[in-house]
Amino acid sequence: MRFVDEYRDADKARALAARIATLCEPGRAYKFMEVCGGHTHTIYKHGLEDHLPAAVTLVHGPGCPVCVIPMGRVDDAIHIAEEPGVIMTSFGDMMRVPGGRGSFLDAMARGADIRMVYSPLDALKIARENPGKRVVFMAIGFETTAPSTAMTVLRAAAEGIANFSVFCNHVTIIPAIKAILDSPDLRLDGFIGPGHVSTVIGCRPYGFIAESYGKPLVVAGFEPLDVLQSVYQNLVQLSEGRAAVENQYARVVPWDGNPKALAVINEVMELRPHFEWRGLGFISDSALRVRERYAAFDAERIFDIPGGRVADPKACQCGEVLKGVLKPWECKVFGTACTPETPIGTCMVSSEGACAAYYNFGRFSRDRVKEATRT
Amino acid sequence: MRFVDEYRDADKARALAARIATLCEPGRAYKFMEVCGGHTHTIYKHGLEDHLPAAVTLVHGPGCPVCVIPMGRVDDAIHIAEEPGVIMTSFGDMMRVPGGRGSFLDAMARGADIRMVYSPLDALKIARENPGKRVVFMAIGFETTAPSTAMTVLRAAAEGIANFSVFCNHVTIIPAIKAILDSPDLRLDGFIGPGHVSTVIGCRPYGFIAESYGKPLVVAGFEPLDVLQSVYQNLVQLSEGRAAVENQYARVVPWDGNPKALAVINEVMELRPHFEWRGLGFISDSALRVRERYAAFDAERIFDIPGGRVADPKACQCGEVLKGVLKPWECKVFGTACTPETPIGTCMVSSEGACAAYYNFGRFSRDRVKEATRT
Amino acid sequence: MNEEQVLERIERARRRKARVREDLITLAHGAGGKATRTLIEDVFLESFRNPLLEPLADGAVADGVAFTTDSYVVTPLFFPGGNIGDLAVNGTVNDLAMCGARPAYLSAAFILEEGFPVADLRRITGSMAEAAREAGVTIVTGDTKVVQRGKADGCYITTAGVGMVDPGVRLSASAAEPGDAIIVSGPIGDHGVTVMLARGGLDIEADLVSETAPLNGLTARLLGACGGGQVRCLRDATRGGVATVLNEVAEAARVAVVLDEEAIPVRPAVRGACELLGIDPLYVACEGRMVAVVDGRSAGAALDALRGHPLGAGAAVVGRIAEDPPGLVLLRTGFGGTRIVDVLVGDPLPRIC
Amino acid sequence: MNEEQVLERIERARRRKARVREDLITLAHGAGGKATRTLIEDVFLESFRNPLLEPLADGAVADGVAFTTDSYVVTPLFFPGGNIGDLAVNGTVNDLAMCGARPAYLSAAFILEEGFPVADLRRITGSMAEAAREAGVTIVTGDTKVVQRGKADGCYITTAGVGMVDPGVRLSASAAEPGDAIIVSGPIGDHGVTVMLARGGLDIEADLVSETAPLNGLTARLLGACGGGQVRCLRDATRGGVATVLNEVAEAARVAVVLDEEAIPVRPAVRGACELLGIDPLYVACEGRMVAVVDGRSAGAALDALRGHPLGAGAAVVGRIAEDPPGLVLLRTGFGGTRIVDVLVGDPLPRIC
Amino acid sequence: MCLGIPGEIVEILSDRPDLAKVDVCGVRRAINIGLLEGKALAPGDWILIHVGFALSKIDEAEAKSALDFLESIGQAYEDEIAALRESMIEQG
Amino acid sequence: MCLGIPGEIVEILSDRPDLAKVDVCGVRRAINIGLLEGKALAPGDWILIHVGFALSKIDEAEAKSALDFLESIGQAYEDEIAALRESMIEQG
Ligand code: SF4
Ligand code: SF4
Ligand SMILES: [Mg+2]
Ligand SMILES: [Mg+2]
Ligand SMILES: [Mg+2]
Ligand SMILES: [Mg+2]
Ligand SMILES: [Mg+2]
Ligand SMILES: [Mg+2]
Ligand SMILES: [Mg+2]
Ligand SMILES: [Mg+2]
Ligand SMILES: [Mg+2]
Ligand SMILES: [Mg+2]
Repeated sequence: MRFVDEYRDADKARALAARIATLCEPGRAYKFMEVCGGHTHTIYKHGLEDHLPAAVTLVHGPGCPVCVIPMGRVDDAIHIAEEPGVIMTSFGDMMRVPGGRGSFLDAMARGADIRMVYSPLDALKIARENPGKRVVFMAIGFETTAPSTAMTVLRAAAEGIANFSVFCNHVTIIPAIKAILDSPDLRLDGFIGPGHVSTVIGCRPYGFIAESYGKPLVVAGFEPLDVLQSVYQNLVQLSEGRAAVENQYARVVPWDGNPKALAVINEVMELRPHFEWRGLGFISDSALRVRERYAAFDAERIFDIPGGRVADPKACQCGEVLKGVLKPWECKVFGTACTPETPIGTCMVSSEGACAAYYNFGRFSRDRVKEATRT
Repeated sequence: MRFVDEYRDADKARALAARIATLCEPGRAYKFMEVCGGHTHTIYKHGLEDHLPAAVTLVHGPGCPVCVIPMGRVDDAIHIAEEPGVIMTSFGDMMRVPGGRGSFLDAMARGADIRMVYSPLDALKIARENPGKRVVFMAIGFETTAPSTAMTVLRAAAEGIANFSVFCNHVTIIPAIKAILDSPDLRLDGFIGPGHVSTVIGCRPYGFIAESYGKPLVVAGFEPLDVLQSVYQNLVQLSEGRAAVENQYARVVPWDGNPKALAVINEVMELRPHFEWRGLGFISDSALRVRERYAAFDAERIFDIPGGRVADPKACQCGEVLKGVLKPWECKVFGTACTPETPIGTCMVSSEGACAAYYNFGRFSRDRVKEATRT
Repeated sequence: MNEEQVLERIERARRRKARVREDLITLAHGAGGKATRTLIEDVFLESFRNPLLEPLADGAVADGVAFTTDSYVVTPLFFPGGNIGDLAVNGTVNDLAMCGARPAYLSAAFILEEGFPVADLRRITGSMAEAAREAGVTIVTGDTKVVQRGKADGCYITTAGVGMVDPGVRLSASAAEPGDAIIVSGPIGDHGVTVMLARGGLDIEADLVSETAPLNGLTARLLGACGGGQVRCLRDATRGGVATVLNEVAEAARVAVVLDEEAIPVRPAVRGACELLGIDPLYVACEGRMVAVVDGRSAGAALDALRGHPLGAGAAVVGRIAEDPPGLVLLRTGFGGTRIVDVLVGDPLPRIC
Repeated sequence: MNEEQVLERIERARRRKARVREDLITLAHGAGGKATRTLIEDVFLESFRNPLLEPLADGAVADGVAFTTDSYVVTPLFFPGGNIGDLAVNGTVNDLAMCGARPAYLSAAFILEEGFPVADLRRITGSMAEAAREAGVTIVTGDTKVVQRGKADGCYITTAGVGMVDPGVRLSASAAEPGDAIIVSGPIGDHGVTVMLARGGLDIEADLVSETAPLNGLTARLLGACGGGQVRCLRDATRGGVATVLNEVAEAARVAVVLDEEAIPVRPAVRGACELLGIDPLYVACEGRMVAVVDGRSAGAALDALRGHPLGAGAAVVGRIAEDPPGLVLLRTGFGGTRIVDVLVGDPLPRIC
Repeated sequence: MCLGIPGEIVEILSDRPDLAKVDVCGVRRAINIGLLEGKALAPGDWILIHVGFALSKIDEAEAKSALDFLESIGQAYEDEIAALRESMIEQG
Repeated sequence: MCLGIPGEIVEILSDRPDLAKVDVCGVRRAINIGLLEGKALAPGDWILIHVGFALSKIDEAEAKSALDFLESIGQAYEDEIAALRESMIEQG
């Protein structure tokens, strides 16, 4: 696979790892946060940490769009799905995410018609094919996904498809990074920047991280060599005493992002004054809602939504994990009460969630695994 | 079972049979028509003919309400059943009756929602429980069944159940008997009169048969001794040179019928000027339709019904069988092309149909059967 | 042509190869009557034809091993006297027993509908375990599938079974001979009527319970009491009832089956429900009753053996095999008449006429 | 507690008795991952427990006879490379083959939905007959039920199978030993991806066909080539894929399974579809691929035997058994790292994140 | 025509005077008795049931006299048969 | 965040200029290219696909220079390893 296989090469990884090792100052520990859950997934799936020296730790950030949906919003979505004549559509990622009254899968078992789609356009197609039903698309994701939702709403409007609406849960990445940077209990040396969000927003919005907080940020691709290289570039900056935004992923990410994508988001959506992030609490200007002029496609206006807040289970330490304050295994319920089959927190559900990635791919004594796999 | 078992006694049957034999004038053949399909069923189910002397022949009449429904009406019913949101309800007897486009069972296989009920009240219950659906009751039957349909319409009106209607195919017995009597190719010695119709209409309406046509008619019950006794009573009348209406079934049939039942029929229904009977053609004043004042419950007014006539298959000789002109086995397709699995005519479907009764219960050399079952 | 000639022609027509004429499967194809038979012969037998399948018996026997399967789709899943779980175990145990086998191992494959209550499933598997214990069989392998809501009806179970056939035992419907006695092991129709009423649509109440039970104890007694060749054939009278089973015997052995209506045990409530609904108990499914065809000279011994077992307490000789007319089931009615008992066309539908 | 201690505690937690916590059956219970396993252990095994069922293998073996069953509910019924009929025959043939048996007899029980086209049914039974012929098995018994429209999805088939196991052959997942080689018989995931795409909802086209095939020829070769004890265990990698099968081996034998990512054969189109949908081919169902665990010293002979058969032409050694850590499947990635390959929780759902 | 079955009234439903619980051989169903308006109905009475409605009340006296007639014919027949047999014995 | 996969444009659909048929490893799907308005797209171009939309056009020159960098590190590493080995042999 072009643009994929080249970046999974073990020999190049070993060479890069050697460079990384030489860049580490003896006695110093480095902590880099990969903001994006996609990076977390890559790191665990490819066993990337095996190439990192002990001095470098990767800290998992809040960039898993599934993980940050508060339980109350899941309940709202299920409430909509259980209205008569509704077909709820959703990406597969949401199916097992628990709200206060169980997950989409549980609601299906109770009788709700919830269908998995690959694209919001598929949800629109379902609406077209089921004129007697009200089809709702559960929109989640950062700026990566928001343009697709917006394009779909525009298309629905153009075609006059009246039985389609969007339950908008899109969030924006910069306020989340800011929240991390402002959290008192975390010390980071630099960031691995979210590659696919950046195809939309570009690299400029990260400038404040280098300028105001003095931390390097390297926008990175999603193959393991991309991530490894971005660690390398972080370390190079640190060793040179610099803090800048760099674009490791220039093959995909234009420095200025995708203006058309930003324009369609802006046409269809506007910032919400406040939005609750699971584990992180309310963050101002951190999420999108459908604009008044597209009210006809806004499930929040069409349906009478309870909108209740559901307190996270007491045991849940997702907030600390999302902020990178705790490693997944440090959560008291990790792997015992909270597992992918019986998730307490959302980080255990999405394959981008730090807890799930760690549990599925990494949960085990690294030494014993290394020993066993030595060839 | 009281009022049942007493009338199935073999010893009494043999005694009555002996009397019947003595009543037959040597050299004379007797033909009695049992008008009612229920009697046909009894005759074959209990092997009643084994008790009759060779001189006595029973001829099966037109009194099977399923058999006389023309194919076009079945198609109309299926047309209604295939309208969106319709639940068609029907007695089990109708399920396999073929129209031009197959039977109810075939329509179900194509997707129609057709449900079997025991009583029209059950259809009303389905309407009550499915307010979003239009529930239609396929009403068939002679005066026996028409009061139940009428009572159900009255109940629907009283309760204001707006999603219930009746596709009315009720027929009346007297015009059919008249048609038989007027048919040139049939010679009968007397009639076994329909017991359950008579609970409603009483015995007086048959008076013209004795008076104008000079034939005895004995209203008979449905147990085999009832039928045998009515043969006996016919023979007694003939031997005495009388022709009268007699009531063998006085335990159930009041001489004047059931005035309340007649009143509810009259409240809800009126005679149709013409109605097509399968095999017999159009007969005036021979069927009932819903009165204008209950139009809201009349499927014929609610739905746009094609109302086409479907010519009976060329091979079909149901008309001759219904009139008693042909014995079932004399129909050219009986038992080969026309069988209960692949009925060409309706007489092969209903268990009251003469062809079906003969095929299922009687189809075989009587001598060989008698030989085999001799104890 | 006279009547006799016509009737001969009809009998010839009836022996012609069955052919499914419908384009679509209808409920009649599953009702156990002629349409089912036609589907099986024209589609399944035509595709799979081989000597072991050909008899279309309760199961196949080869090298001393009997093998059978059945799917259970009963509605409702729970009914007086049992549930789909008992049925699924007893039904397959019985099919093995009817092959003359000692049932040994069962498989159980579940198709569950999304949304099915786990508590109901536990009740069902509990009943299956209990039924297996009672029958002395072990459920050794299984499968589970879950289908979307609206693609099943709660729970379907398919069991298959393996049993061992003793060397002396060779049962076959085609072995029936004139002079043989026909025995049913108890009152008929309880199961079918119970389930029909349990559906609720008819609003009829009756103190009836399904007789679902494993019959291998009974068949073992019977085979023990009569010598090997004395028992010609055993059949459990499930879908299609006693009438269907006996038609299969008449057809397979080309003999006549002659029944005595008054000898056929039917509970009053079964009779009452059947009269009310216009159906004939002879066609109503049983799930714990069998029909045995035994050498007429062994009828007494067979009856004693059956009656000595709780499940055979109501056993009765209900008829006999005659030579002529071959392929037909005849009934001497309580009224002193005679009639044919044919295979049913569709479901035994409640009728009004 | 430090990380090592936490991880030890988790491993202990994982070995606790499975318990179904849901009140209602969800699609996850049928997806072949942890929820399925939990349902089977907590409900079915708990109710039916006996030594033959306990290994929860492809089938049960007793007295030299193997016995297995599976229900087939695939959507769509027809897909590139096969249909539900081939699957139903091949799947049960393969489960028998995986027991080391020579498949002999099959049963076939059909649940048909009212309205199902008879022509489709004929196509399916035709394919079954053809598949049975290819596998050298006979369909000796069967059953047909028809359910109302909306209570099934066209056609469900449950097959059961009986096969004979040669005296020397004793296969068991628990027999895997450190030093054993793990072989897959060809490229993985074709069937699962083909069917997923054939559903049409994803609008993805690919030149893929299901590999559905009977593997008994292949297993016979393998067992012939290696001595009796050299083949430890065989598994067909159906629902849950290769990953699930290997987790069962690791768990049953309390050994580690160590895979080499680069050695695992995956067709480009399967990989492409999986990358696009965010799923892992290791969890995708195959219907004509098996995993063999063989003595490491026989790996070469085993590979030669498999490659000499058309269905094993793409066979490859993909890993080995190690002693520690017991119960885990590990993968050495192409990137030079390592990770766990765990049992999947639910369906391999297409994901965007 | 049309299937009718005799059943015994077990109970007139107090809240629905148009309904009676009727027993047929131990099987019970609520039957609409609205068509028998004006007839005095009580438990123990028998009615003829058709599609869930009572069509008529069974007249026990009529039933008895009809049965008496059948009995008498039966008796006469048996007497004749006995006489015949005797005469044959006498002849024999 | 969010899964993105590179695919090669096979065809721009003539009747739907906002759709392109895209190939990923032999697997094809119609992808909405409406977000790449203004970019010249043609068969052979590579795009990044996310939930059925093309989010960006892949810049082959950038890809090459990044790979060159990785190659150079790899080469340097191999040289070092070789040098190390030689030095060990010399020592040995
Ligand atoms: S283990 Fe569960 S509760 Fe704890 S942080 Fe992870 S997802 Fe949240
Ligand atoms: S055999 Fe068929 S076509 Fe002929 S009269 Fe009877 S029902 Fe009609
Ligand atoms: Mg059977
Ligand atoms: Mg069977
Ligand atoms: Mg059911
Ligand atoms: Mg059976
Ligand atoms: Mg299985
Ligand atoms: Mg298997
Ligand atoms: Mg199996
Ligand atoms: Mg399906
Ligand atoms: Mg299998
Ligand atoms: Mg069966």
